[in-house]
Amino acid sequence: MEAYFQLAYIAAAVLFIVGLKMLGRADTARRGNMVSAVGMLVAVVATLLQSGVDYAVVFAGLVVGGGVGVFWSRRVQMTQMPETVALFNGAGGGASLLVGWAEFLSRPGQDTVTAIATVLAVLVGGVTLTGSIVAWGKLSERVSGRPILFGGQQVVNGALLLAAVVVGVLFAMNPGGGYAWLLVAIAVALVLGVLSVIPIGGADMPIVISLLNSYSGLAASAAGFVIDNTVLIVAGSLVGASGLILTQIMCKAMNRSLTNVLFSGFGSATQSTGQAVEGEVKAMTPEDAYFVLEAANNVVFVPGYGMAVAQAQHAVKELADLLEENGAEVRYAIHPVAGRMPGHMNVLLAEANVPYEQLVEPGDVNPNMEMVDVAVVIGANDVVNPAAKEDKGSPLYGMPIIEVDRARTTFVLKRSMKPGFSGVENPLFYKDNTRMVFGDAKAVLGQLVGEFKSD
Amino acid sequence: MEAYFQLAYIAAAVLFIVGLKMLGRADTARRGNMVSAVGMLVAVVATLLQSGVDYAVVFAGLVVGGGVGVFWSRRVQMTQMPETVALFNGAGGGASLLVGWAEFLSRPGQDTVTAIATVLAVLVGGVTLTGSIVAWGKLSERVSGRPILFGGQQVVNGALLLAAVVVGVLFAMNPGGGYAWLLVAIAVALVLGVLSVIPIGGADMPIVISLLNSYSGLAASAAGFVIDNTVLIVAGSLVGASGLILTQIMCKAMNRSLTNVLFSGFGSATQSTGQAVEGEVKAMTPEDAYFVLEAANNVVFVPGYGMAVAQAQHAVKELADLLEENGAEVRYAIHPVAGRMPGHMNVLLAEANVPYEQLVEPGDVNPNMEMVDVAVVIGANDVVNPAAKEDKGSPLYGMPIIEVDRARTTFVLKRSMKPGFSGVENPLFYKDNTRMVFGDAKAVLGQLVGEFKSD
Amino acid sequence: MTVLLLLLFIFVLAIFLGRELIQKVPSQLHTPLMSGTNAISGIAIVGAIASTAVGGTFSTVLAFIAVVLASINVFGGYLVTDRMLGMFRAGKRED
Amino acid sequence: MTVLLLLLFIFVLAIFLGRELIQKVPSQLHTPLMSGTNAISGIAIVGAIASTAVGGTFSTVLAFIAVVLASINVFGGYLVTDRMLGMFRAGKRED
Ligand SMILES: NC(=O)c1ccc[n+]([C@@H]2O[C@H](COP(=O)([O-])OP(=O)(O)OC[C@H]3O[C@@H](n4cnc5c(N)ncnc54)[C@H](OP(=O)(O)O)[C@@H]3O)[C@@H](O)[C@H]2O)c1
Ligand SMILES: NC(=O)c1ccc[n+]([C@@H]2O[C@H](COP(=O)([O-])OP(=O)(O)OC[C@H]3O[C@@H](n4cnc5c(N)ncnc54)[C@H](OP(=O)(O)O)[C@@H]3O)[C@@H](O)[C@H]2O)c1
Repeated sequence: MEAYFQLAYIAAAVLFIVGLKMLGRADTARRGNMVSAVGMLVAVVATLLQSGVDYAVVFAGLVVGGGVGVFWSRRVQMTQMPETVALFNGAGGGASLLVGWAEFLSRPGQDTVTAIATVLAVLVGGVTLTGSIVAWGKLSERVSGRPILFGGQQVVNGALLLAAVVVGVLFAMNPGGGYAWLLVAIAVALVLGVLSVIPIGGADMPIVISLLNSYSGLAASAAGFVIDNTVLIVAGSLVGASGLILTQIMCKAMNRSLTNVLFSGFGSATQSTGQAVEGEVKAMTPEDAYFVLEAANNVVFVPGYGMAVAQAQHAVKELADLLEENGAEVRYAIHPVAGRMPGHMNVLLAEANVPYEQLVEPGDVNPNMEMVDVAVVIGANDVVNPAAKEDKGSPLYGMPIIEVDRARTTFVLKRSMKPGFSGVENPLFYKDNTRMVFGDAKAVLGQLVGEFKSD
Repeated sequence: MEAYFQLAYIAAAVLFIVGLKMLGRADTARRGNMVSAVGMLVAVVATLLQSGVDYAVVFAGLVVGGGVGVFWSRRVQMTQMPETVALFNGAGGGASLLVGWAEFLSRPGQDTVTAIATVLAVLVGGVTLTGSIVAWGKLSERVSGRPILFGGQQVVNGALLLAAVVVGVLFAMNPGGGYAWLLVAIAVALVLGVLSVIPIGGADMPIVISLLNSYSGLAASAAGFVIDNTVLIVAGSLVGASGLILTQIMCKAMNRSLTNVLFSGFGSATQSTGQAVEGEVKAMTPEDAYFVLEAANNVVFVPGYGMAVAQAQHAVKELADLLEENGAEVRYAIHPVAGRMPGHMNVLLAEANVPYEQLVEPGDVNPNMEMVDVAVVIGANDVVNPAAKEDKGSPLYGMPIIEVDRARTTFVLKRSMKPGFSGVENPLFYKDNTRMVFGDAKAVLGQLVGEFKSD
Repeated sequence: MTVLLLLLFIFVLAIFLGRELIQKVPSQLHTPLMSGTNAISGIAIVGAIASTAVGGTFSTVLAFIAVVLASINVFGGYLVTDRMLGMFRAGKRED
Repeated sequence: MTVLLLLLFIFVLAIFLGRELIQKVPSQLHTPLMSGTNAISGIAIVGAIASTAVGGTFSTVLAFIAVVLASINVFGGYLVTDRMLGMFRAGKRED
């Protein structure tokens, strides 16, 4: 019998591996997710058939938890995805913590290795739990998105980390007798999760969530060592390793290092802008902008975080349709870190039914930027900041941008002259061929659409 | 103690994994090989420390085998590499076979699973052993390189394969008592190895060796199950899987399928040439060719198997140096399957100290082929055959080629009008801008060099 | 002891495998991929289910909460990933 | 039985890992890579060494031959791969 369970676990592991691989490619991603879900089903069923499982408890738990999960996943809007993932992730970490705890209570005479695994599951699971909740709070603006900094913060965090290690060692050295140490470990982990995430700015939360996701995998893996369960170990460490790689990939796309994200409190204050900006700001009314657009043959939209804030994606699509009717070629240049989560713009534009083939990457549009009659920047800022190319002193220096400063005309739709996420001034706004069209993006686009229609 | 061995094995496995990964990239390949060698050392030392090992026997074996291996690897020429690898590979397969056999003799009361593993190690190891020896014979021309075909060959091979399975099952069902079956299995495997490789043409041997390499990994893995040894299982299956992928990659580069390689007897007879070739062959003497080269600014050499046969790489380099002195730009266009083993041309040209940056791929040189004054084809044939682009009936159709037919002038250095490896006629030789410079490649190049020097 | 070391071996291999599986992901897949791997980390549900076998009221309560949390992760995680990827598909359908 | 299943798990993971490790190899590396993996398959030497522990004259003879063959594979395999890769390096030095 035992042998069949193991074989089922091997099958589940293979399904996870194949599913994960498929998740990384656009054309197979959705099926990959289903393959991985089947793997989960296989693992759960095999576990349910094992002796001793308390079906009443499991069933009740599945109904409650499953219900919450289903409800939640249906209700959230696309823009709330990252924080939702954070919550789910925290739940997973919490489960690993509880598994370690419950196992300890029922089998207190643990050997050293099991004790180490237990305390790791509890510590990593605990950090994941509260860290994810804070990340959720920041993204959903229940907690301030600004980095919360206080004097000696890094010292406190360092001390907590040390405490976690010490408690872990004490517990492992005294296996079975160390219930008090285990409780202390739980408390330390929960506090550490909160304190290590609050100093990080809200906009960096996607990276933090990805990292915590990796942690929750490792916590599950540790729990697997506690109960000698292979599929827990394998699936957990797959997530632990792939989550870490994904975190690095995300950091790279934002031109940041992981250390910088975790410890710098980036975005905590408006930073020095590097060079002073020269030139004159030229504003334009939507009416005048309309005449320019009307004459354009080649238009590129550059959406950014402001489009998400204004929920202007449908208005953009409407304007694009009118421009196309008018004979213009329309494309959308999507910067990998536009918005506040990876793929943010893609999701919003997909929601508005923008055809996939009109989405282009910076590398496709930059070489021919001189041929673009009008580049319409919709609530984007950092991703079109020429300082990233020109000003070595700028914090953005080195990040690839969408080079709308080289287009024939550039319209920037935003509400004010305020800087974007990075807090860095944008010399684009002062260029000769730039016109600022101030106002909420959705409202301005609505006016432009109105002009086209009344024509 | 046992725990330390396992930990050492884990370390060895990690070194193999890292080494294998590094082997796949040009800049880290050599270090990767060393990393993997360290892994082997760790595994061997850990095994030596285990109880019961007969040091005298091991030491004698290491000295004899190591001596042969070292001697051989020093003595062979670069062009003999593939057959040397084949021999080493066969030795590995043989070792797995013998491990299975020896273990059975000493512990006849095997359980079913061990029995299955034993018979697999013996079967796969045996096929690897004799198959590799035949491959070596073909490449080193000790056995005819032509496919050896006889009536009902596939039936015989099919029957042998079936026999292997049946014997395996009988042995596994009667664990312990089936020594006779084991001996039959050994015999069947050895015969099967010979018979399945002899129908394959000599030029396909690199692929066969790569496949047998994968087999030898699997045999080792099976031997690992016989003696419950983790590092054998892991390293063996790493090689088994990566060898299979490598085999597929190699097939793809030659535009062949694995089935086609294994079962078609490709190259067994001069095949139909597809279209009849029209046009007139224009020969040229080396003296006249010299005048054309002397006036050329942009020269591309296209080496092929004939350069290897003539050992003309040093002569090519000498001519190239003279051309460069004369003010011409010189490049070498290397087709991935030029020659008879992957990387054949790269190895030869590296031996002649051709600078790495002068080697270009077909994709780099084809788009600007019209700018090339003279393309010098040195004993290449199939890789420059325009039928691959033009003639849907040709067996080469679809293979990417180096499109020298579009160069201003093309010299083809070969001894006759005979076709190349594929047996397909080459319309290139009949094109208006092609001149045949007949003769041994080294001799002709020598004459050209002489003309330049006497100038 | 042997079992433990074999589990350790499995752990090491899975770590390397996880590392190799994710490479060169297009940026619009970063969020779905994060969400998809998060769903897999819901494998803690297997531990949670197994821990209901322990007995003892308090332990059972802990195990129950563990099952609840883990199933939130599993159900929510897979469904939300699917919804996200469905969006992309919808956008793609038009080409 | 448990040990066996764990070994099977290890086998499966290693197979997937081997598959992932080799991707998009430039063609001039095909031969060295083949040779390098061949050297790794010389791991059969571990089995050969272990099998010298079996006793019995004939078994010992088999084990001895196994050690000889496996060490040909290991020593020859690594050295020949290194020589091949050294050639490439030599060609590369000049840039
Ligand atoms: N994509 C990710 O995963 C991710 C994650 C973390 C951080 N980030 C960072 O976020 C930044 C993204 O760059 P971005 O160019 O998309 O955005 P941004 O630089 O943050 O700029 C957004 C701009 O939108 C404008 N805006 C806000 N609400 C608006 C409304 N209702 N109507 C019109 N405009 C509005 C704001 O200007 P006003 O206030 O003047 O209107 C602001 O300057 C990058 O620095 C990136 O590194 C990205
Ligand atoms: N690279 C690999 O890994 C590999 C492996 C297996 C098969 N293959 C196959 O091998 C072929 C390779 O193409 P290829 O163009 O390199 O070679 P090829 O098509 O085989 O042609 C070689 C040519 O060299 C000439 N030649 C032979 N000895 C010569 C000498 N001493 N001096 C001058 N010329 C000489 C021959 O013509 P004469 O007899 O008239 O002189 C022959 O036509 C492809 O079909 C490929 O698929 C490659």
